[in-house]
Amino acid sequence: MEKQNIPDAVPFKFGKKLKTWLGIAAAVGLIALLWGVFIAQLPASRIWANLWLNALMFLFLGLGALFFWTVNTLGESTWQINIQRIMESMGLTIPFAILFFVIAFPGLKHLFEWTHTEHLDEILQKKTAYLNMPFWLIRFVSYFALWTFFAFYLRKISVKNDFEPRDNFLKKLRSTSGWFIVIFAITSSTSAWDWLMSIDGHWFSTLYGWYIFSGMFVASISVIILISVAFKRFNIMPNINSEHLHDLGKYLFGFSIFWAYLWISQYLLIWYGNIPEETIYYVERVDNFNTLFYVNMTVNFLFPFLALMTRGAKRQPLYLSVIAIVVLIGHYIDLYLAIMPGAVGHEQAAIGLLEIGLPFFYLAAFLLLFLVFFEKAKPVPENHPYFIESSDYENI
Amino acid sequence: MMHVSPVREPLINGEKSYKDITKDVVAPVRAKPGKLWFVGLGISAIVMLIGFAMIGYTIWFGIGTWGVNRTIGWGWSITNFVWWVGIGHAGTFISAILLLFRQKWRTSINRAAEAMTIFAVMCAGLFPLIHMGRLPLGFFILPYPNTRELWVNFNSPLLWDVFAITTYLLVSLLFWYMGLIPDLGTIRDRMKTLWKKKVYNFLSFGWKGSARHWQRHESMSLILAGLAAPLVLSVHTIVSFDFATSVIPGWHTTIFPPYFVSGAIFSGFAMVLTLMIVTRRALNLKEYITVGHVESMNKIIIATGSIVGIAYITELFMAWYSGVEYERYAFMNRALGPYAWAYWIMMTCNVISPQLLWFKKLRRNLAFTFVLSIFINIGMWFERFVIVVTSLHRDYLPSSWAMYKPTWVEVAIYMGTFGLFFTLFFIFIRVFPVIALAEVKSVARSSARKFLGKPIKKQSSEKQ
Amino acid sequence: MSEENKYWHILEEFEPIKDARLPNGREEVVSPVSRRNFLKVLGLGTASAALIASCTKKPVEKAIPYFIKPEEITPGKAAYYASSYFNQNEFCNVLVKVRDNRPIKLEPNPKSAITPNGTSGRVQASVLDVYNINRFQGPQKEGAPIDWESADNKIVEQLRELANAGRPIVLITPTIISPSTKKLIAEFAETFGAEWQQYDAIPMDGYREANKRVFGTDALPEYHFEKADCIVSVGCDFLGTWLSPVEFSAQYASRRDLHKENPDLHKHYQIEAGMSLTGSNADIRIRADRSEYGKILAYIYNSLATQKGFPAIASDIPAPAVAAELDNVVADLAASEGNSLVICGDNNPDYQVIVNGINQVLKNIGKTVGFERTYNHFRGTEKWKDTLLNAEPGAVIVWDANPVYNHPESDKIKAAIQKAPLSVAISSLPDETSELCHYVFPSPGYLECWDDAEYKKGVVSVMQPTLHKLFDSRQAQESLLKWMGNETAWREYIKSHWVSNYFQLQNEQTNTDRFWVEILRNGELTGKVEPTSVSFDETELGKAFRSIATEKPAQGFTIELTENINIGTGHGPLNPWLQECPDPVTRIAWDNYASIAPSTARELGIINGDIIRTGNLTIPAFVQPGQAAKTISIAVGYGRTAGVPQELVTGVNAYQLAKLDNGFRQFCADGFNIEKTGEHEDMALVQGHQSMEGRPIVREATLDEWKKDPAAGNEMHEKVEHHHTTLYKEHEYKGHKWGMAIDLNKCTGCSACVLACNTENNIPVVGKKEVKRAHEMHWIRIDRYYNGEEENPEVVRQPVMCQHCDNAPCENVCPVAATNHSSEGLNQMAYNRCIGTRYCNNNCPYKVRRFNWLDYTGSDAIPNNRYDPANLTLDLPRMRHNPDVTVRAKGVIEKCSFCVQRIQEKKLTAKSEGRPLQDGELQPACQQACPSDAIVFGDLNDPNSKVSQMMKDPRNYHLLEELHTLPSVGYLTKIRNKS
Amino acid sequence: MRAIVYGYFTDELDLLNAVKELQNKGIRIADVRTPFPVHGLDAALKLRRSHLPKVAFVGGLIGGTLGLFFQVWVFTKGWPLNFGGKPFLSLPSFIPVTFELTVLIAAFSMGIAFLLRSNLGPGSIPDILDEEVTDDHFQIILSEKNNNLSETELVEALAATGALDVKHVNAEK
Repeated sequence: MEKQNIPDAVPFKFGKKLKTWLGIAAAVGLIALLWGVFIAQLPASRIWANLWLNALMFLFLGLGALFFWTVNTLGESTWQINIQRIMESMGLTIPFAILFFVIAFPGLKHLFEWTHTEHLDEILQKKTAYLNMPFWLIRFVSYFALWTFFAFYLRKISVKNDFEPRDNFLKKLRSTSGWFIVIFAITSSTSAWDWLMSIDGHWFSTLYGWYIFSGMFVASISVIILISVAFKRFNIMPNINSEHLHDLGKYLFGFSIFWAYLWISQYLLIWYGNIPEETIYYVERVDNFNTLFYVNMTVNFLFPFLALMTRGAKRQPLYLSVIAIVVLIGHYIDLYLAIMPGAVGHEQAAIGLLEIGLPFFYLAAFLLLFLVFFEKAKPVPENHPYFIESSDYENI
Repeated sequence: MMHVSPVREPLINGEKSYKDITKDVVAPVRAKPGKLWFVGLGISAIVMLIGFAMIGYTIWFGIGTWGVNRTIGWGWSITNFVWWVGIGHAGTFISAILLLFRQKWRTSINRAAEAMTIFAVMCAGLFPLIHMGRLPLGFFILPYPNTRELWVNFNSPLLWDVFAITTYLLVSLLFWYMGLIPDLGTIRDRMKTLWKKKVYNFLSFGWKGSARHWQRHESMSLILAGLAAPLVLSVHTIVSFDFATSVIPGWHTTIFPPYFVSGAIFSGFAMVLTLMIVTRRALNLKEYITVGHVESMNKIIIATGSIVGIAYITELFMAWYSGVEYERYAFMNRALGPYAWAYWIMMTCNVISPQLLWFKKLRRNLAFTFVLSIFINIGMWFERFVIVVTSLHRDYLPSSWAMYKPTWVEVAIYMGTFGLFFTLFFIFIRVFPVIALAEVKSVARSSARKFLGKPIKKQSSEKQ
Repeated sequence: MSEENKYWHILEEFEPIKDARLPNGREEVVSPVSRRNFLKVLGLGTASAALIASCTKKPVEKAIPYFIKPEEITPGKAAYYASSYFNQNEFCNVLVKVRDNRPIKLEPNPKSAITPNGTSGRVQASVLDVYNINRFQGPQKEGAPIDWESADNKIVEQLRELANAGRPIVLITPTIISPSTKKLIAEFAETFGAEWQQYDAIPMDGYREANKRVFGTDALPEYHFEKADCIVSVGCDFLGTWLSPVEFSAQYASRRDLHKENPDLHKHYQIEAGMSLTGSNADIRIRADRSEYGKILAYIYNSLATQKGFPAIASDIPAPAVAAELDNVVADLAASEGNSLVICGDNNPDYQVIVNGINQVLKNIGKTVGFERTYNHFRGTEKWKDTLLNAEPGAVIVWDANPVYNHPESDKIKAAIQKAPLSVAISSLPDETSELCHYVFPSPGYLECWDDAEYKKGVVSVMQPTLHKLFDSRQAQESLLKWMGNETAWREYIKSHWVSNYFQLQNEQTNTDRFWVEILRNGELTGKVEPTSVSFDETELGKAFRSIATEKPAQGFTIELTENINIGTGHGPLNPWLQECPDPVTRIAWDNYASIAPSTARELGIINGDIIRTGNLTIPAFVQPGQAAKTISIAVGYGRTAGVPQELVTGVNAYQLAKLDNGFRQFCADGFNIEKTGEHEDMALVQGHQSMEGRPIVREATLDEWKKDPAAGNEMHEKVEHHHTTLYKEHEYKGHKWGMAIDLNKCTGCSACVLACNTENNIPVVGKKEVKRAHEMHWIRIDRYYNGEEENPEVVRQPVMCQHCDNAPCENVCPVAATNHSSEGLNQMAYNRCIGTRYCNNNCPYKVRRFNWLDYTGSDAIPNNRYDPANLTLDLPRMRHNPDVTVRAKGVIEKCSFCVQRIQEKKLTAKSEGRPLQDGELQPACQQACPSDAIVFGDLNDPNSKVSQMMKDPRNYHLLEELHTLPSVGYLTKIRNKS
Repeated sequence: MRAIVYGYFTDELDLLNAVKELQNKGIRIADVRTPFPVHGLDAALKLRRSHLPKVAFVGGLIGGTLGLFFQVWVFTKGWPLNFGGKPFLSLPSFIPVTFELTVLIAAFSMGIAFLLRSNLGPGSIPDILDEEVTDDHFQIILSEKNNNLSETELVEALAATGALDVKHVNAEK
């Protein structure tokens, strides 16, 4: 196939109408928050936990996309090159997550028991070498510094190639991706311990970091699917064909199974051992968040597993995007379940206006930033050496 | 034809036509084996027989002929089991998961890797059998109807193992053999003697290369790959459950399933490399199994090796983080206790040495890769040894702490499985095509350094 | 026969068994013993047929049922006979459990006045001695078989000749406590002008001498540990091997039974050089070199005397560090005047004089030291060999004594016996002495004998045979009767002695025959006795002090010879059960060794198992925490070789190091050095790690802490209970739910439970090599941990058996469902189903599961693969098997079953009697044997059962309870009295 | 007696062109035999997608369901045993075996279906017209049976596509 045969992507213009819609969505989120704080006067821990939850979700979408891009680059795979700019732009939102985290900082005392240094029990005392504010903050800053650096640097390499293609482009892209993956492999786990696992300060699970990572990855893929489908639908990227969707669908399918695999690995081992220091985590969730506990499994595993099993399902844009939306919500729930029982407790946790409304604000912020970045570069990296391969392939 | 970017490294070196490919790959099957082959097979068979004799000895006199004891109930036997099963992960990973990920370089190595998988799983399967105190009653493990109406314990990871290993062996065999059918057809048609033709026709199930068959074959391969991919994950996951479901510190940890899988692929690829680097030379297949292939495999090694490394460190950290004194002690003991040497061998071989592969020069250096691949499998063996032995030898009650030292019986049995493995492998390379012919041909046009298409003759019609 | 006793059959009542059944069907005789004879008497019951059928070779061609069923044999049902065990320092009234005419187990006789609670491990193991294949099979003359009659004739002839020639005739026995036998011997001595000498392998003549000097009586007083608030023991292992340990254990434990109603403990100081079992149980153990004992006693006496207004006597002062600690001892002793007890484990009469002085000063005499029911054993003195060595005796009759092995002057004795024109050994097993004798008269084991005993003054008991003689043996008493020409049956002799001497002591029975039957049923009779009157001679104290003052300061290392609780004075080596039972302190089996202090070991660069040379012994060294720096402890009783099969020859004979001092044998000597040989041999050490690593395994507190909070030391329990969460509901146990509580405060570690379990559950013996490889098979073990500094650590112990967890990690993982949970909460094993993956074993956090690594029992289908170094799988020893418990095959996992066979038996009994099971009726073997009552078993669903009560005690906790394995075994914290 | 006409190409691109050419002429192709699955050939021949995935799905469903139900039956009805306090219906424990049986039955039902459907199997004797098909010949087979053309017309048509060595045989059956 020749380059000419690939439908050209139209340089994207971030229109006013879209901005307005995003504004409205953001407003809905803000109102939900204000309602929660001032009118409903919800417990402080619930407010803070929701801010924390949404900040994490916001971060995960970008971080997952960055991982997706880099890992595909390293695997010398090519199909994703057509939609690479979507992932690049998603990755660029990472530094803005800092803002959302920092907003929630005043509530850290509500979230993390280990911050109450004045009365730590025996087990938490043993952990103070790791779980202490200064070190935690150092790690916080380092994670973001590293991720941001790589997101922007990789983007820079990629965009530069549009104008001045170099022979060593691929090599540079790959080696940088390699470094990122190494760093990500470590930081994805440690950040999950820092920001999520330490909410249930007594509990521990070696798998936890990977489990959170898999959920983040799936959520991120859902968003990539949604954006791809939308861009194709609105002719922003007509170069996206059903093969790309098929592959994205396969990823969603495969990694939903992978997520379930890790979920069950963690649950089964803890269930089997039945040691209180571990089971406490699940007992809390099974007993007091019973519905969500099962909804989580259903929405994140059973549903995509059954819905995406056929070939057709993965190639049908509308069908695929419905599944992606459900899975995205599913992983929001998953994260909710990771945070709320420990941070808020079942007496106070609930799903109300706040929980439903607030994400709109973050989603709007995410899309806004994403679109701003997306606008700044060509929608497809035409000079990528594998670009043609990316359009000329077929799923068996 | 799908487009292949010119910047990609060719998968087949040299100037090849389809005929050349057939000739090259079938050559070892057609040729008379050399002296070296007979020597190799002979040594392997002798070692295998010694191993079998020792298995007989064990069954006769009891597990007491081994060094295991009241504290360390599993020693080399289960270490070897997990090690072999781990090695048996590469083949199916290559043919299933790399197929799903459309990694074309798999085509040159998947056949041999799958064969290796099957042989390794056979070696692995021996150990859970012979480690039983009462092997003759081993059939109790099957849920067959009996007069007592007693079934098996579906809670037991060892039972899951029975299902997992059997399924894995059977499905791998199916996958491998289904892939072999067309190639066996090719061999059949290259054979001169009638009986050989008959045998290979029997083996090839009467393959004739019909388009419809190819279509079904491809469709089946894809679905089999789809089934085999989670199966690969499940097998070592379930093997990891053998340990992780217990309450023994060092065993009971949730990261085990993915970490075992990754370690398995790690060691499996190392074994593939060990074998392939020799085989490509011995069977003159350098142009098919290229340095590029080696590099690709090395990349997987560094990825999985690093995952394993991170898992080690995660375990270590989490043992400290848990604040549970037993956990903390178990890991302290691993790193500093009487078996620390094993731990550090493991760390060196599995975590540190693969990091050298970040250098492209080393990734493409065959001698280095060969040595490294052996190091890795030594390291991976020690990983299992560390898990099995150091976790058990000092668990909860210090009163029961003990040490473990294998006896020569255990050593001989382990060596015997090498004998079995290589015996089968030696036979395999002379009987079956070592490279997936049809698959290589299907990528030859796009991925050979220079593809030689035959000139198309115009309109020649002869009547019979 | 009274209703209440109906299970206690008496052989007497039904004798003789009609020899009515006997087929010619059996042709094959496998064992050296004639099993045909054995079975002729036994009768070929269905049960025994089953037994034989389980042997490898099938000798039974036709099994024919009884056509006249002997009344005392109910197949499948055990009969119990009252009897007594006596050996050296061990006496127990026992019930012999007999199945199908085979004694298979010994149980304590709850009616006993002396040992109602339990037995020692040695008593438990003694049942195996009967089935010892090494026993003499018939009378021998110079190694060749001879028939009884001609042997008797020749001996009588020779005895008369010698007597006429005026050559002394010496009868050497260990201490005899049988009143009938004593009477008989007196008659014998009179008839032949013979001289009777008693000889003890480890004597206590120094004690008797001291008592004679000070109190004017050589009686060994009874000690009342139960009355003592403060016990000070100087090197005296009264819980293990000293005087009457079973009795003392019970008394001792009674003061450790801590609960609301009994909120006080006694306080036990142990001052010793080597770590003894008793020392390891002490509240406070003071480490002192053996050579200091005299000074220490003197110091205590002087300090007390000064306080109580008696004159102090000049003496050397022990090392300042020890002296400082002794001041506390003295203060405590002084505070519990009249309720304290000071004892010393040294045979030095001077020391004992001072001990007596101390007890006198403390006004303990008549209170904790009583002269009412004094002990009759330990009558041996050093005079026994006077005639033997000096008077060229004409005849030497050695009955059950083995001085050639266990006397330091072994060579002289050997020569003397060899020189005698007539020497006769009466013994059931070959030994170093019988080897030298012209004649060997095999005697039966005590379970084949008629005898009686007066262990303590006024408490008389009987022994009765529980099986017909296995070999062509004859009781010594019968021989004596025969030689004297007395035709009375020995049984009749005893009976008439009883009727004439003890009939009047009771008033329940008026008919002498009824009296005798009743005696046989109860096994014991307690008559009234008057306390021996004692005086007090102060002057002896002065002499003793002066004598001590002349002691030369110890040179080099002092070697103290100790007695191993299992091996005793040297009977043990022939009993593989005892050999395999690890020492409760060192946890080493199958060997003796030289215990040296850690500091000494470091100094000399010695590690465990290094072979050292000291004196003329070449022996492995063992680094013993708490060992005094200048003292080496070595156990005697090992190194038996004569007549011992090679596999059972273990250790070295240390008796030769005993020294004679003023006519008293002393079991310590100084002036030794330690020399490394450079060789090394690992010992059969079953516990390689000594520290709990700070884990809450054995929980303990001091008495003061406990008084403030009964859950002291056990705070974790409540926390854990509070945090118990689970992902699945626990199963409900309707009906019974069995549980066990173990009071760590009472357990002394004596190992009686281990051996009882061995016996009850047919646990195989695997031998030294296998134990070294951690292949030991014991279902119950007694873990021992050291706490604190290695120079003098505190010791804690914990019996650990299967915890019968309700959430058992082992059950989950058995692929074939061979182990699962019963509806009564038992973690059960189906041996038949087990395929031996050992997965359960790995998963057990307590490591209580045992695997049949090799064919230890001979019960698997494969021929020629048996591994049985102790030869316990031969046909004869197999007769001892408990038929209620499966013998496990090679490749099978086994473990504690809570004696499920006993549970079933008692449940059935209760059911057939239409009544609920009583609490305490059902005792597993370990509980039954425990002399300290540390183990309590019962129904947890019965809120009033003792075990339920104990589980509710704030001291109760479960081992590794934080794992939520929900064990059915509870442990009660150890409380040390350190106030 | 129907004649079979066949010829071969040595390059799959030629084959694909020939297939298209023949189809454009309305000639039905009886079979195409190739040494490897030629990309685009299925589409050119307008082969329907295989049903094997459905067989695998059904097989997996049966395997998984039976596996799960058997385990449930054994633990709740057959002989409920208390293992380590686990509930009788210990569902998480059933996952591995259920999964393995799903995969096993799915894979084998599909494998067997493949062999049956393709009439392949041990002892199956193929009608090989050209042994080089398993080497480097891409063979087109035309049959009189499903074409209205005569044998010669078929030969010509095939030869016209550039096929080499066009031959014809009269099939016996």
